[in-house]
Amino acid sequence: MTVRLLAFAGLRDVLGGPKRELSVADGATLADLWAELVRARPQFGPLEGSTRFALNGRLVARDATLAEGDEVALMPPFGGG
Amino acid sequence: MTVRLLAFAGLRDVLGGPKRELSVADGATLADLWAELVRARPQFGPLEGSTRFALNGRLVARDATLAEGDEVALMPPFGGG
Amino acid sequence: MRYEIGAAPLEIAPLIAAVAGPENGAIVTFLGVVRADDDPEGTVEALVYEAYEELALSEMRAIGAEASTRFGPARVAIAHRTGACGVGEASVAIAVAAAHRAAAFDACEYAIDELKKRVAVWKQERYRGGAARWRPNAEV
Amino acid sequence: MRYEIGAAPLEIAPLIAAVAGPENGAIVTFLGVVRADDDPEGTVEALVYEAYEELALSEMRAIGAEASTRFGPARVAIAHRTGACGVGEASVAIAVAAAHRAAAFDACEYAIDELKKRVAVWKQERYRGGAARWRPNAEV
Repeated sequence: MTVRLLAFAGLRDVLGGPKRELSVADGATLADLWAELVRARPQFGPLEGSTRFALNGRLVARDATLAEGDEVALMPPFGGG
Repeated sequence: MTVRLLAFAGLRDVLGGPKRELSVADGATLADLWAELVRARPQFGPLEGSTRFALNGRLVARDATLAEGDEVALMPPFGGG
Repeated sequence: MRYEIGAAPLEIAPLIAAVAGPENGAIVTFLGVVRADDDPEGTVEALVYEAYEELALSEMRAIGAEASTRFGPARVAIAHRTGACGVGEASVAIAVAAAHRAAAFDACEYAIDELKKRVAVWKQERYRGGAARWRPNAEV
Repeated sequence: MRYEIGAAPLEIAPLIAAVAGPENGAIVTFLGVVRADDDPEGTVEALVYEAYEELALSEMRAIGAEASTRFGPARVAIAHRTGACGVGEASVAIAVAAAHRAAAFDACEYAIDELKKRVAVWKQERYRGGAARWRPNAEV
């Protein structure tokens, strides 16, 4: 199945753009998706601890399960204010 | 000698107006002036503990000595803000 | 630094402009607003403020300087209104700018706390129906 | 309650108007302003903010509701800017109204503290000379 990736700030540069589609196995979790990203671009590896995930506009933990068409946001530490 | 009295808020009503001139003995202190006021208007008596004094625009203690033409302000507890 | 007492309605924007500066990353303001209080005496319709201006202004300046020394450096502006303030109108406005936000919050809260204790301003509550009463701040 | 994210310059007056009400005697505001900082990287010329708007707005709403529950009741308005903010421009504005001042100060400080930790906004520092760097908030 396919999910839509959004990446913000520094993670956008690592992803190579603000949006991308990615194919993942049925029943995949965010952790599986992250592993896929690290395989494709090893620069993601050291960013694992600091990255937060949102699924369809809500913050979620990385054991969240994905569904076809989900919007997954990759977010580095916040800098607002 | 003569000093000018100012009275604010509730103390103005007790003084009978916002300003008055008062004669006091040479070398009189604010405490002497207050005693004079209490003699003239006994309603001042119970207000002694809550009244603050300013002399020529500065807060002072009641042992301050008066001079001819001084401006003495009688001030009840503040209510600003 | 800007310290004012007067009958005109208070505006916060000029106070913010007075304290802003390229070294200050945080601006905190306080507005004290007349509430529609239900006292035992009745419903408050307006507060009427009176000041001993000379003394009030010098104490406001002293409070601003203290706030800057204790928590800052900070830039402080304080304005207090005189005359009748209806429900919803501001009676006091304070703006504080500092490099960082903790100092700006602390200095602004200090300024309003001290103003209530030390600045020569009085207020009379006027109630619906015509009664009125001088109302001092609570002792702290 | 009013929560906004956008590229227009921030104004504090509409936020104050959004939270004011006859039951609220105290309004506290916070403005975060771009400072002319001298970093090791150079002199900051502008901060460029980016937001994940949907998530940022829902978290701003959650923070406002928490501030009201913990310290209030209080009314809260928060606006955050996106895009380039030059030195002296505000990047975030918060207004909080409550019955009394202690609650308004506490709720406003809570709102900005939580915003920095939890709201999906990022900033890039742009230095004189053209260098740039994403700058996360300090962990608390």
